[in-house]
Amino acid sequence: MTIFIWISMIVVSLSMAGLMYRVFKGPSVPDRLIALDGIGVMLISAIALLSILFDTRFYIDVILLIAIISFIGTVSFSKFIERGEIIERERHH
Amino acid sequence: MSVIINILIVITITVGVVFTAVTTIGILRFPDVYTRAHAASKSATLGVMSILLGVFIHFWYNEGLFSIQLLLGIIFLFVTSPIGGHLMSRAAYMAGVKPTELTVGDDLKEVVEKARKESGSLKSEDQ
Amino acid sequence: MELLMAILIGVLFTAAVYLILSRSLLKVILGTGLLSHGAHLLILTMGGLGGSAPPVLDKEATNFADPLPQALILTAIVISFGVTAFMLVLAYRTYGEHKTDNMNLMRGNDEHD
Amino acid sequence: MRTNDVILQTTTKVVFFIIFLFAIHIFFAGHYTPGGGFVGGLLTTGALVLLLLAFDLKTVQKALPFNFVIVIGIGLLLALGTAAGSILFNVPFFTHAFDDFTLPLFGETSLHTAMLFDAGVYLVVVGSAMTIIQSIGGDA
Amino acid sequence: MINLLLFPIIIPFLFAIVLLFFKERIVLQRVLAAVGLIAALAASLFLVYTVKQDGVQTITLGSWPAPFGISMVSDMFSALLVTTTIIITLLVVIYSYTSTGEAREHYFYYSAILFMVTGVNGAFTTGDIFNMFVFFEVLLIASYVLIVLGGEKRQLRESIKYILINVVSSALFVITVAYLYSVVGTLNMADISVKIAEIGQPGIITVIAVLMLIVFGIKGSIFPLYFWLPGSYAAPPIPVLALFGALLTKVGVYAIMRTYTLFFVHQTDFTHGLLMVLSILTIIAGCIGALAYFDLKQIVIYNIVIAVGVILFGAAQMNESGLSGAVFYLLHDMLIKGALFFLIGMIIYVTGTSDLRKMGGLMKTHPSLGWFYLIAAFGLAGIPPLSGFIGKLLIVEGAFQADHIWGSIVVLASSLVVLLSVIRIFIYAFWGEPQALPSVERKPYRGMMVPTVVLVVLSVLYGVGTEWLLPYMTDASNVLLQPSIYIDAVLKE
Amino acid sequence: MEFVLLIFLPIVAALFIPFLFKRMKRIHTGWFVLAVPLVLFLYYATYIPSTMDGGHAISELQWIPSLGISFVSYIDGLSLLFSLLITGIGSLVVLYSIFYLDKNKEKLGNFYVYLLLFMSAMLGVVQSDNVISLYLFWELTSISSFLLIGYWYTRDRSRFGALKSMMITVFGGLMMLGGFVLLGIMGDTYSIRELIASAPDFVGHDYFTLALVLLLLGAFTKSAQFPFYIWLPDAMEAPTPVSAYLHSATMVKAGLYLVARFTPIFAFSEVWVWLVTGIGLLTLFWGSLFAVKQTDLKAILAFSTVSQLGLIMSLLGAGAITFHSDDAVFKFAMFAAIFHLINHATFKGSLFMIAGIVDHETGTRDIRKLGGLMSIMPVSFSVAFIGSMSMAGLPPFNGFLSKEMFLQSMVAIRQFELFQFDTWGILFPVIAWIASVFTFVYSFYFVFRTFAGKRKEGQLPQEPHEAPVGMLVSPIILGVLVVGIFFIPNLVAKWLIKPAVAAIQPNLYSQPGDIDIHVAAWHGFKSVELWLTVGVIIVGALLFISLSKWQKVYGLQPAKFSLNALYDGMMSFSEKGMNRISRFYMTGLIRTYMIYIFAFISVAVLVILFTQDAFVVDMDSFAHIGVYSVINAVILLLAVCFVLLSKTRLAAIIALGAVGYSVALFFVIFKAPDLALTQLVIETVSVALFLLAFKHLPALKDHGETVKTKMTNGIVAIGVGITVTLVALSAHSQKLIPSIAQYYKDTVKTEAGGGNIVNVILVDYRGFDTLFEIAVLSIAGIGVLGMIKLRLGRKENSDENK
Repeated sequence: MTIFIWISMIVVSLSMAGLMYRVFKGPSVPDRLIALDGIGVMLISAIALLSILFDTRFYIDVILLIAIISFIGTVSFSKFIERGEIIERERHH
Repeated sequence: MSVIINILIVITITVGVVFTAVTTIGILRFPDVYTRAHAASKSATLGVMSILLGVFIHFWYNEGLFSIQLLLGIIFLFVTSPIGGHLMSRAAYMAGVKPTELTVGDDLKEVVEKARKESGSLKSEDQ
Repeated sequence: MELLMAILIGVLFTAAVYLILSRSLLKVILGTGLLSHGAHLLILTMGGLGGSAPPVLDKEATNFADPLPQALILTAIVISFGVTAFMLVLAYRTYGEHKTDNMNLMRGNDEHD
Repeated sequence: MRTNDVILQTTTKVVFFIIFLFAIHIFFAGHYTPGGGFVGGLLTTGALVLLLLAFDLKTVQKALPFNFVIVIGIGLLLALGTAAGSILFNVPFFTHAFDDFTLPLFGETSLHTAMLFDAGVYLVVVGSAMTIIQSIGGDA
Repeated sequence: MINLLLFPIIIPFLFAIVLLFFKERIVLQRVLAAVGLIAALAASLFLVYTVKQDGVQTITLGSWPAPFGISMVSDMFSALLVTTTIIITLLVVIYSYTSTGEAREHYFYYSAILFMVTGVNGAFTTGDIFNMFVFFEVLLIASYVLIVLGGEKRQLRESIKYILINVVSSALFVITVAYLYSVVGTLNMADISVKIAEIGQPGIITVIAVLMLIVFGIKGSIFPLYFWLPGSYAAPPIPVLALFGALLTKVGVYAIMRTYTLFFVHQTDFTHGLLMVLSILTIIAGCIGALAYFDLKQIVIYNIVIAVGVILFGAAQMNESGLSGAVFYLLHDMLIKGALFFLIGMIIYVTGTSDLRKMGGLMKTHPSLGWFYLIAAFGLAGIPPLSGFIGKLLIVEGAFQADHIWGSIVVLASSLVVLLSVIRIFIYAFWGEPQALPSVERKPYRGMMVPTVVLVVLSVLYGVGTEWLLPYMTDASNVLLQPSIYIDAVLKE
Repeated sequence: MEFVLLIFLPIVAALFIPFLFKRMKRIHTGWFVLAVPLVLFLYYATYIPSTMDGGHAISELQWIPSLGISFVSYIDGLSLLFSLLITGIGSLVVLYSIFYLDKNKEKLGNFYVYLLLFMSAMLGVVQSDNVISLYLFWELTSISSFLLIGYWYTRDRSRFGALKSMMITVFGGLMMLGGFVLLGIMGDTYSIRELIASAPDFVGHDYFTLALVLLLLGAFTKSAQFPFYIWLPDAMEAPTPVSAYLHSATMVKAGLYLVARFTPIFAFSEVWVWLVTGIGLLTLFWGSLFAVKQTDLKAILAFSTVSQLGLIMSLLGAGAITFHSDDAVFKFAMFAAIFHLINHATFKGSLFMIAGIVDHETGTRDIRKLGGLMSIMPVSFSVAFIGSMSMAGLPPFNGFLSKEMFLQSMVAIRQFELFQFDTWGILFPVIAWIASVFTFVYSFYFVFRTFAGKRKEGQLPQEPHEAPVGMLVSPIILGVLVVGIFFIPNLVAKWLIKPAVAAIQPNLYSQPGDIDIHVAAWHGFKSVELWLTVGVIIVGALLFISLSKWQKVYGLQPAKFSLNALYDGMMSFSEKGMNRISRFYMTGLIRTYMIYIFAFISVAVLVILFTQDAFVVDMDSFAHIGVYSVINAVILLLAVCFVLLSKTRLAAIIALGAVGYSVALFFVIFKAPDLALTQLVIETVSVALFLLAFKHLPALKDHGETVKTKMTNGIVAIGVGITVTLVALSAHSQKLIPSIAQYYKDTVKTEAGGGNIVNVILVDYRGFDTLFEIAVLSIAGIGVLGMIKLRLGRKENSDENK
């Protein structure tokens, strides 16, 4: 079982490394953003697997947390890219 | 019982890992931002949900912990991932990232251009 | 492990100091960010990295990581968050008033004559 | 060019509560598992930021008519008050008290004055972070 | 009242919080700030009395035994510093009524002052090295707010530098604490002292000692770490400058004195030798600066640097005279710097400039200001029987006893430079042909005069009444001289 | 009665002066003031009988007994003499000033306050037995002198002179304080009497000579000895009564007093004898030489004062020889010193007053414009003549007597054989004689150029006439004294001089009556000093007659090489030079200051690390290296590189975020879930803040940093990095004492009622930290609010941009 988790870990890590390449290479900002979002998601997987490996439940909170902040991050970045500001004072519809 | 559970765990995690790997390949190999977003938001979400499911089962059966957080996490990801993907793609479009030449149609173009004319051109990034 | 961490921390400090010495206001701010990261990692390292379980009472785990440095880091993180936020706003206000972010143009000592 | 955010806004209404609940959970769990006032507070801030992202400053201010400086004040008073309570009993400042109670719904729970203190921390974090964000966001 | 020693910290804190609720009500803010400080003053005076009667007061927060919880320790040294801090702040607040301007008062000016006092008093009182860091941060961030509040161009520019330096020094502080924790495994200052004694101060502790010196030296502005100070301190309005000049550097000095008398006492040849060399260089550097400028603020600011050098020189002697001289001089300097900044604030208010060469003949129009300035100037220069004298006398005596002849002579000679620099202000501003003055209101002037006079009179009394103060000073220096008093008080069962 | 309080009588009186000046416009304030010195003079005079018998009186007022500091008034022959001079001359000066200063034009309130302040200070100096209070009064004389010289503060010269005198005398005072402290350490007391008693015990102490030199610096600066005399001529900007009082009769004699007072302690030292005698003689010579050069009446007097002070100083030094030799020839010196001190006070006081009268009545003090006033101002001339002749050392005036004794002592010095006086001793009489010649010349120069010769019509600003009677009273009294003392020297000696001498030389005399010195005007043809005097008169007369021919020689001395130029140079260096030095390193650039700081940190720490053998790396203490950590470390490194290299601000911000997240991962790896949670959230909020503020932020530019700057920055940065790393390794390898953390693990459940140790530490064990850490956050919050909302700068921009 442990070996299986290890292997999974390695695959996830490699995936992250791949995405890292996309983050560095770009070419456009949204590309990086998408890759980063992917990394966030994979981080969740990695930590979930780590919890099994370390045999501890204290990282589970971290999982949800990363999900949340990665969502907030994604939203704010997209808004930022789209509009140049992320919080508007007053919206004109 | 535990064997079955373990097999279940292994399967879900394997599926997740595979999807994860696929995501990466997609993001690396697809030609433009929109297709990459497609890969990221769909398969990545599936992958991580699957892995989380496996971990959830693991904790439930092997550790005796019914983790609400994990469940919540799965739901959360399920809800938010598509939104994120949507927002990112739209942002890319609005920021003027060119789609690949393979793109067949662009329905949004007309609408956007019309709106742009009305509200003045979007301030471009300083970079 | 501590060796690796020590070197890493050294790199963080080097980068931070380098940025702080630069002329661009934004780089200076980035530098302070790196500086605090380096400091936090250092505290963690100084507490020893050998613990095998998080310092949370659970089951039969006994070999906890040293909780005290962690508490210190937590305090330090929050403080540096406050300071960073403050500095960020200060930086952009300064930029706004001075119309430049070149630290070289923000010379003091007007009284020096 | 303005685009509408209907999708985002709709989701946000749901997600906000998920995050908020999670924040409360993290806050309460702090004494026994990782978490606590800080993280709880910051997560709540995150939820509020999400609201700000999806809607706009004015709308959010209308929906949540807090003056966050006051929130800071209340938080600090709460924290200080909890700590200073011990002065009344002439024991050293910050001496906490706790006991186990059986409460309906929660079951076996330990009530701890440290929790109250942590609530102060929570409020201060939310207040400060929101003050900062609103100030910057409101800066033309 | 086992919590007594916390009151001077908690009361300003409480009032600072309460002020947050009254952003728009300036009058109420003013009153509350003053009330809070008066209450804190009462508490601190009572604390001094208690310490005098019962010896060092300690409390370990949360009822945890000593090295595990945070200990707060009030020996005579810190009790006196705390009291002086509150007195000066109270006067600064009163001075601010008429000199700060309502715009700043709306934006939590008094709150920030009270927070800063909280930090300063906490730093003076705490017996835990990391807690000291936290209090440093409190006072620093409050000082950031104060220095930048108003957002004038120059304020912003200098604030960046000020904050940057302090962020760096804070990071250094943290890592130094980390190093120390790694070696001795504890944070309680008394406990650290015990443990260092146990292991006999090996080389690594000496390295940490030097790091500490650097960390606190940046705040306390010693050579070669003081360079940022003159520019930054000149930026904020006068009351804030007075507060900074009187209090902030002193916290660094206090920390150096505390650590160098409590922790690093086993290799004094090296550590204290270094401290002494640096303090002499600090004096010289300060002297150069004090003479180099024709700007009122700069002259007095550089005098802060000189004073820091003198105090640390006294502390580096590690004998009774030197240490009690340092304590004496430290308190004197807080009072007199406050007074001087008040005075030059009034001069600037009256003349509308801080350039000496544009002033003259104020003696004709503002004679009382001139006299009080002259008294303060002589007090600063250590002319007996004013406040600076006894401290300097004891420091010089201590240095001679410790065979540091040239250092003492430099200290003596620095008095001349100090005198020259402040008398130059007198000669330029008060003597000479009267210059045309901008028309200013008389009322704020009177409002500023009251706290100024009080502070000058206090400083005079401090000098004249040395005999009554001496028992307190002796208590203060005894604790510094014999760390065991401090340690026993904290680690008592 | 506690007569120590009388020292403060003038100060107390001074408190009422401004009031009197304001309310009693019709009466000249001076009349009230006059009472003070007069009463004191009469009071102190009552001590004469007791001191004549060698008695003394002590009165003490405690100030800081714990440190052995108190006000002790000790009246013996020496201090009584000075007290009488201070109050006596003081009375005359106040009387004089009543007529000199116009009550309607001058700010008499201030003037008399300063004067009374000075009087107290001076009484304190001469009566204090405690060196610290002596120092106190000493500085008070400097301060009151500063205020008096700067009395007409709108005049540039006044301010210049005031500052100069204060700088030099305060410098001396500070050095003297150093000497006192050393004495206090050596003798373990601040009391002069006790010091004198224990002096033999510490003569050989390491600090003895240093204390001596420091003390002499005080004395020399105050008494305007070479090379410190330069302040005295400039001090003449003070109103003339002040010059007469401070700068001739009293304050400048404080240095002499000090030397006399400490003779019993320091006379044991060779250095003392050489310095005091040598500097005294040099000053005598120098002052007399340059007095002739002056054209301002008061400047001539100032230089003559310098010269006369030198004379007395050299006598004091010669008097110290008696501590080494029993030979009776040396006993004259001390006697002569005191005698001349009295005489000088009388004749110089009167001369100053006359100079003031001339100034007052003619409107100028320039000797080139004066002349022929004899017929218009006969009384003034008479007094001036008496004073000058006394100064020149001619009979029948008191100066003659003491001058003779001076020459006698200088001749005697040749016979002293210790301290290499046998080789250099011959110089003493020679210099003394030359100086006497010049003294003769300037005395004549002063009186005859002013009063004799032809009147120079039209050059005087005012029509000259004789001064009012009131103004003449004081100089006449002094003139009478000048003559009177010549005829009753031995009576004066018995009352005043011998008690003083006995106080200075306790080793020789147990009481004043033992002094067997008899002053006589005539010593017979065989006496050397007679012929010396004759020589002085002949050569002096020749020189005076030919004065106009050789006075030009003074022009040869380039102004650049004078001591004044040195002082001016130092003062200008203290402004401009310091400014230049300061400009050199105070660049105003934060980068420079940071480089100082960082360079100091890395150099200091690294040097100490290696010199103190603190550098230890113990590989065994390190935890094993984990795979994830290595991966994460690589990620972190990459992210850091990105922060450094990124060209756009967005990329930099993202990279910084990446650093933050990988730090969070480290927290995960190193078992710190709380930290990981917090770091993650905080990093997100931080990045959000950056994005929020993005539109306000500047773009990333390097603003033309050269490769050289970058290199410097890089080197400094690497230095800091290495320092941090090495110290970290050493600190970690020397975990000498186990951490206290175990306690938390043991008690967290049982006593704190929690499970998450970190959180419990935060809210309970170290909750205090947390309380103030949230305070930091709150302050940051309100600070940001204030910074964004409050913008006073907008208004001022327009000004600055002009």
